[in-house]
Amino acid sequence: MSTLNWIYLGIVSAGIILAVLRMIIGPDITNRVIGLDVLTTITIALFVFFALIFQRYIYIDVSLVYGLLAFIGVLVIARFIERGF
Amino acid sequence: MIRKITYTIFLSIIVATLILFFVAFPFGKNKMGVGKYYLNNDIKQTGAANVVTAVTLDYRGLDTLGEVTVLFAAAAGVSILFYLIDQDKKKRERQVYPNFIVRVGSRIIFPFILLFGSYIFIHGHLTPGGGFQGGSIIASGFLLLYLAYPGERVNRKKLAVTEGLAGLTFVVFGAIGIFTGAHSFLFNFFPKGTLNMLFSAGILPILYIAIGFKVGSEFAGIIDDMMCQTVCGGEK
Amino acid sequence: MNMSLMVLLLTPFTGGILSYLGGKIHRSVRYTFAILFSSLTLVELFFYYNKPVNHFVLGKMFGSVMILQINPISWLFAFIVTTISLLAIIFSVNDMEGRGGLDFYYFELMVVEGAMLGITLAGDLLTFFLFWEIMSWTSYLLIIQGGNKSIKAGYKYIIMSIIGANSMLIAIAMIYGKIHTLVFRNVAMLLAASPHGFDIAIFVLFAIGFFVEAAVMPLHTWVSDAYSEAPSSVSSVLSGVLEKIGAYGLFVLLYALFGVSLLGKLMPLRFPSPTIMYTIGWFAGISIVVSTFLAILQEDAKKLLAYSSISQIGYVVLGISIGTSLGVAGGLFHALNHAIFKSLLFFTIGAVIYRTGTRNLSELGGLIKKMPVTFTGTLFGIIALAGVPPLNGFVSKWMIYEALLQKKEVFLLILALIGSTGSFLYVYRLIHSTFLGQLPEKFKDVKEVPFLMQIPIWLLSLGTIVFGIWPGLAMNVIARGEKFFGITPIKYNLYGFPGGNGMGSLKMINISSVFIAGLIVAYIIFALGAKTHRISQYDNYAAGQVVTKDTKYNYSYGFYMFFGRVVNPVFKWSADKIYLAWARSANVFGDYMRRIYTGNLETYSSYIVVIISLVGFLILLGGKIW
Amino acid sequence: MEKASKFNRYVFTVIVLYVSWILITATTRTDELIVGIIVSLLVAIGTYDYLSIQGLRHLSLKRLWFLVIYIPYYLWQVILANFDMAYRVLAPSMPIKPGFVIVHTDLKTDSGKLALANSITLTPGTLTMDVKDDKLLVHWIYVKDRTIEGATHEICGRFEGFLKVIFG
Amino acid sequence: MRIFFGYFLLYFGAAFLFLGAFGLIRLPDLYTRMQASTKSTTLGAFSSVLGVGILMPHWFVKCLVVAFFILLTAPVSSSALMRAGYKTGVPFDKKRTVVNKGKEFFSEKKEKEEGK
Amino acid sequence: MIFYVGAFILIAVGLYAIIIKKNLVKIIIGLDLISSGTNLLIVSIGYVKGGTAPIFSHPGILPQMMVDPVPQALTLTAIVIGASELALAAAFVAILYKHYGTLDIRKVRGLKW
Amino acid sequence: MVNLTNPILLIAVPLFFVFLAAVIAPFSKRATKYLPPVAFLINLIITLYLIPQVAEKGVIVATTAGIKPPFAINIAVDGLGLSLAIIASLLGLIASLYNLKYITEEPQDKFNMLFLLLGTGITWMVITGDMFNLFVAFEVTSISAFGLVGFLRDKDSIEAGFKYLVMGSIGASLLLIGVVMLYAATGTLNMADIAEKIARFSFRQKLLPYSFIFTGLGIEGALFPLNAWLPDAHPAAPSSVSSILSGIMTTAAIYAIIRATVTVFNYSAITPFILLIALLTLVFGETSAFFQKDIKRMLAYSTIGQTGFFFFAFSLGSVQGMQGAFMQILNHSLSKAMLFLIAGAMITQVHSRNIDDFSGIGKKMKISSVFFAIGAFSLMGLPPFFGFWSKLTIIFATLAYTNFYTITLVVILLFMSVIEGAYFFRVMQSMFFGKLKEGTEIKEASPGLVVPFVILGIVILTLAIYPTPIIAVSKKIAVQLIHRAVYINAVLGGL
Ligand code: NA
Ligand code: NA
Repeated sequence: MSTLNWIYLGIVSAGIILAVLRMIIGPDITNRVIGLDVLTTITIALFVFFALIFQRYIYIDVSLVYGLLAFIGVLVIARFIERGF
Repeated sequence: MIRKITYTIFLSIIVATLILFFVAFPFGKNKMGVGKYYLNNDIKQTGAANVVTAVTLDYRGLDTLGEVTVLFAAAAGVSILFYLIDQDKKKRERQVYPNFIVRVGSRIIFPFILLFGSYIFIHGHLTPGGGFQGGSIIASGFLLLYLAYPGERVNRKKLAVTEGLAGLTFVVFGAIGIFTGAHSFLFNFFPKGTLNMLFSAGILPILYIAIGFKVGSEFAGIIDDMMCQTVCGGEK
Repeated sequence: MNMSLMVLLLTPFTGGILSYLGGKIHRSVRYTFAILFSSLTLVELFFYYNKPVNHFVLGKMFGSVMILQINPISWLFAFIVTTISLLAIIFSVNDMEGRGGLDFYYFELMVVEGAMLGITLAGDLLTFFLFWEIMSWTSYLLIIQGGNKSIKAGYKYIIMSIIGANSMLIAIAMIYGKIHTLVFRNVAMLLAASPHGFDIAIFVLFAIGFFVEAAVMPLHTWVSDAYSEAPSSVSSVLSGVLEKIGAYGLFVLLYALFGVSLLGKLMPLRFPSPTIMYTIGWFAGISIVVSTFLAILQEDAKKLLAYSSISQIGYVVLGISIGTSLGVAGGLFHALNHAIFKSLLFFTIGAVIYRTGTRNLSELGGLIKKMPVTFTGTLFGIIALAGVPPLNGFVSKWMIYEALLQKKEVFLLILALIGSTGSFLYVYRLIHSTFLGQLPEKFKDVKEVPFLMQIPIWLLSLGTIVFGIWPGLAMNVIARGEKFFGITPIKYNLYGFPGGNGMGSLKMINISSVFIAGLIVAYIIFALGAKTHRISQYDNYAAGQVVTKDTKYNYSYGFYMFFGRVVNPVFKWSADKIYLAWARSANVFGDYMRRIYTGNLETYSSYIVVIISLVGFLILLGGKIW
Repeated sequence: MEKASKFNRYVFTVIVLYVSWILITATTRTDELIVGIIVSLLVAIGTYDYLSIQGLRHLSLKRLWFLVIYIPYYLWQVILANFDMAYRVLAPSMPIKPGFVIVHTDLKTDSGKLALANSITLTPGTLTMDVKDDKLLVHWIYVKDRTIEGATHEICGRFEGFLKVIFG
Repeated sequence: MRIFFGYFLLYFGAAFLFLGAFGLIRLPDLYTRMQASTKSTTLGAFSSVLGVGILMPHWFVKCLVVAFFILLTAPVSSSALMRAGYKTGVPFDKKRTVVNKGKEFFSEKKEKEEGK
Repeated sequence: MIFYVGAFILIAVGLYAIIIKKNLVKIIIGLDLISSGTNLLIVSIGYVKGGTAPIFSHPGILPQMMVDPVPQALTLTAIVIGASELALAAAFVAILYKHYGTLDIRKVRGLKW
Repeated sequence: MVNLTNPILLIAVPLFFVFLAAVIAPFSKRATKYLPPVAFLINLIITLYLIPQVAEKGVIVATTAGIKPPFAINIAVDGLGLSLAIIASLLGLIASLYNLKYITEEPQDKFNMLFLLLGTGITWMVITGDMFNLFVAFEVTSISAFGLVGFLRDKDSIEAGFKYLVMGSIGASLLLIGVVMLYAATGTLNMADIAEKIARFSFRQKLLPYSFIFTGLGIEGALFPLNAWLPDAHPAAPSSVSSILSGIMTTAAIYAIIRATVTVFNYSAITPFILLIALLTLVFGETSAFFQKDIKRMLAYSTIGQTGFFFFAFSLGSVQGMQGAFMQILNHSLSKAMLFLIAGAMITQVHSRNIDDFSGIGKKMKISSVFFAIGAFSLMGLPPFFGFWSKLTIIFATLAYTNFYTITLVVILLFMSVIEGAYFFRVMQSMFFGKLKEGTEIKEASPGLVVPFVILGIVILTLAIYPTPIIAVSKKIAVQLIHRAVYINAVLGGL
């Protein structure tokens, strides 16, 4: 059981690393932001997964809140990219 | 360049010092002092399933009052700073054509965001949420609306009244405690109810709802000010 | 009755407040209150004449009692303070007429009087210092009444005063740190028992404060500007009283604090002869000579008097520092005398300025006919100042010379004599340029000053005579004062000193008689000569040119030019310039210092980082943090 | 499509919100249900104007039925799309031929167009960038047809039928 | 069985989460990267969350809410981002891109906007 | 421990940004980094190995299993305060930009000494 | 029994009025300006009510949430805290009365709310008994101050406000880090509880958290070299705000440092170091003030100098030093607040902040100028004003042991007081005796501005006439402060 969880975590972490890599290398802000976008989606899934392994139902709410705020955040950033600051 | 190196060295010294300090209190090691008391007495004293909420609103309720006050002050400060621009109605008329998908999507998501925000602060004493999170979510809903409908503004008067009333609720409910037997501010004088039920934890849900409204309206106000700087044509 | 000492102290303050408020009603109310209350102060003071020492405990501060007391010496100085203040107030009524802010001026004048009275009545250092500070800033406010230039002068004065007061404060705090009380008696006990370095430090610190106020060189630089720029009545208060307060402070320091009752016998034992007392004496001597020279060179009548004050106060300090009974008595007596004749001179010159509007000696002249009373007053003043018998200045100077002779201080004596000779030069200049010689056309219609302004002139002239002919009047107080401080007073009688004990005798009544007889003879000769034909000043013939009325043949400008050519290079290197240079370099330094406030956010935040990392570095040096 | 009456839309909003409340709280405890109706009623006051134009018409049985069928179909398309994507990403040759094309839609309502756009985004090889009137700008990772008609057929054909019913 | 299916969904999701991120690195330009990331990560998160819901039946409803939330929001943010990138002129892979009707699309719009 | 170090580095980078960076936006990002780092530090302080969130959401959970609730409450407060500061800072930067037409702090030097 | 004088009302009442202002602002912006005076007046009355209680018990402790400390945040008011609360309420009252006439710019409603919050935050800082709560109160204060500094929205205000904000935020974060360190070390946030638990730590162990807290508070407390923002920020605000900022806000931060040093850390070993900082603060503040042409900037630098002065007295660590520090705090608060209010009133007439333009206005604005002189004299420590006694106390405390070191200190102190005299006398001279600029029409400011500072002036004059009781009280306060066990027992006594 726990091995399975670790493997899952490993795969997802690899994804996180790649996303962060894109955030770092850019080359422009839009590219960085899609890295961020991917990161947030992965994080939502991860939160739910943590709810599973820690057996805490309430973490799902956390993921929902996080997802919502991240979503709006990306929209705001997109707007700022498009129209300038 | 020398500056950069110098300050890197300085900052490294600070980091090193901090690390050396916290070596004495390693990560994961239990450092609880009063925290233990809260965990042990929370159910009896506050009836809130979420101990963080009990700490936030009850044991350290005065912090929370301060915190909403800080937010209030920041909102007032922001609206002071943007005051002149606010008056500049001509510029505000310039609209941006928003992305269709964003516009329609935001419109549809908005009611759910409000609902969800309310859910979060209503369940603040049961789940990790609370007034701040709920309030911020509601405010983010307003932000979304700005993205969808630049140029439209929320009703600032209603927001102001909301934040004022919410603040008054907090202060008045807190002050009632002074006049009860406990002579204590923020004394939880309501029945504690059953653990994990919606109607439990005495005045804490009420406070959290007040905070939710307050934080929501304050953030919405800040967003309104900022967006009218940028969206409504504050640019040069 | 103990309470009355407080009443005495409060009288001038009350008068100040009342005259301030009264002035809002009518100016006559203001004058009435001012004159009434300062007279009242004088009257009250006379209740303490020859009265035993009085203690009145004001209260406790920092665990030390604050005391009011009066002894003969304080009485003497209080007498100087109240008299001169009263006269200045009377003189001001006309002199200051027409200026703005008179209510405030009178308030100030009386507050200064009260503060100085407070200083003389103080029985402990705290009270002393309290009133000292009040006196400093209120007299500053008086000085700057004189208009634009006086502001600069006042600024110099207040800065030096603050420095002086602060230096005293250090001494007071050092004393307090040792014994937690500041009553003179206890302080004297402490100083008697304390190690050598400590008392010298205390002494020097106090002396700086007193030197500033007494205008002893090299801390005199505020005087010439302040006196000349301030209103005349203020100048007379400053010169007549303020400097004496400095001298009083010095006296208190030497004889009350240091408790040197042994001073009367020989040279002070606490300080081996060539040290402190001797040094002060030399300061005073140099002060006498240098400021005499400076006075000679002045074109400005009030500046001339100002420098003269520095020189005369040098005699006072010199006398006090000699340390013998005769010297101390001479110094104290000279303080009284100087107050009288210098105030007199400031009043008369003030009267001249009042009528002519200028104090530039080269513009004045020939006023003798126009202002006879003023002229007479000036004549008395300069005779007294020059130390010519039979007026008061002669007596005290004689005492000081005698004391110096006794101590065989030949060099100091020479300095004192040079000062005396020099003073002939400048007083002659003063009276000649003002009253004798050619009357400028523009002053044709000048009249004598109003009666109210003549009163102080009359009274002070009388004073120069009275204390000249009957020195015993003053010696009565001084001798009791000396006794009070443990000095055996010299023998004296109403008309002078019987002499003996290695001291020459002085009988002022004889000298005066001779003088008066001489004067009568001279008058008769003069009266006979007056029968000759008096010609107009313009009725003459100069090198084939007809002199018209607008020709100025009385060249009083550059009167002592020849002398100036000799002396000037020496005085180029003046103390004032050194202070200015210090101030300038401090200015530059401070200007650099404040540049740490660069206005750059990154610099500001870097300060934070640097500070914390320095702390961190120190901690890291120590190894383990926890 | 004319607007439904205010009350109509309000009731629709309340219903939708209440259902969502029950889903979010995931419980049928009485206290939650009571609070839920209150919250829905309150939130709907401020939001009914945003949520829908057609109001209760959305809740016709036919529309709901099509919705129920559409969802699994859509999910299946999503899965297909992802395998397609996986192939393109992982294949060493990287078989892509991207381009920006315009497609045309017959849908009239905003919500319908949004649903179409979202569906296009999550399905094979396409991503909607913007919608303007009856045209959609789509980024296509493997352009098969550059014309509007051809692209429309390729991209929208799968969904429009369903969406026309569901969103009117 | 339920556990197997749950873990299957979890791993299925994880695989696509990774794939999305991998596409993000491998693909040549912003637009193709977004194709990959949007689709793959959305499905990945969706199935991952559903997997948890199946493993914990009590939580299923809540997980469903999260899953549909992802499904609803992901395309919106992607299209906003892509439009932003396009409008600010983020370069696309010129070699591979075969057609670009964006200019046409947006210029039309601009006329319309000004006409208003 | 890594969390601690991360927190300290965030703080240090924030300070570095404020000192070195010339762009006003970067400076306020620096501010945010400092407060984020501080928040991370606070949360890390409260973590107890093997502990769970301090919520009595179902009967099996006992106080002994929980992490310290205090730092979490503190963080909540600190986050909101940090956000307030950030909002105000952003507003200041916007107005500065309006006055000076630039985001370069080297141009914003009207006041000194 | 209902206890109407619960000290927590000092926070609750003004907050009530702040939120009330928010409610009524949409209907009438002007009406909000009457709320701050009312709130400050109520606070003043409450503080006066508390005086006998504090005098009797030493420390009054008020719990929150009905839980005894250290388990819930508590308010602990001792003599020092109460005095500062009184000053804060008094200055708040006077400055808000001044605002009635003074503030004409919009948005007034926000201004009034922030102004009230500023006063509240300061009061909060001085009565809280909890370290983290101190941080929160600190933030309430500084965030309100940031907004108020930028209130005029001109170039200078915005620049100054931004600098202030960045510095203040860094300071707050440092304070917070320090508090967190304390929590990590002791597991509690209550000041008294920390004080008890920290006793087992060595000098070195306490050093790092202390230096963070000290630096964080020192930024707001205007200590060298962290005070560089101050001369920009204090003058940039409207004068009534400057008077609060300079009059009591920096003092509140210094209070917090004092509380931390004495009560919480019991850190007398640190005093030589902070003495140095205090001295540098004094020197740099006074020196820089000397060079200012802008009157408000000069007053702001003088605040730095004065802060250095009383912080210096505090760092002496002796009872008499603390007594002197307290006396000078009182003196400085009243005088500086009044000076700023007067400067504001003068600026409304002169329309300039340049000292040269103030030349000769003493003849036209008699009341203002005379009270300016009173404030300046008191600040400089000229008798018979109260500043004289505090200066004397501080000098006496410094020279309690005469040696080279203390004499050097005193010489520096006094040299700085000469500089202070130099610049104040320069200003006053120009005011009273300078030439009035031609063509300027200057008259006395309106009574709405004059009356408030005259009230303050009357307080100063009363202190001048009758200083003895305050001196006695300040000694009591100093003694109480040094005997930290009193505080700790009062807070934890119920255990
Ligand atoms: Na909460
Ligand atoms: Na909180």
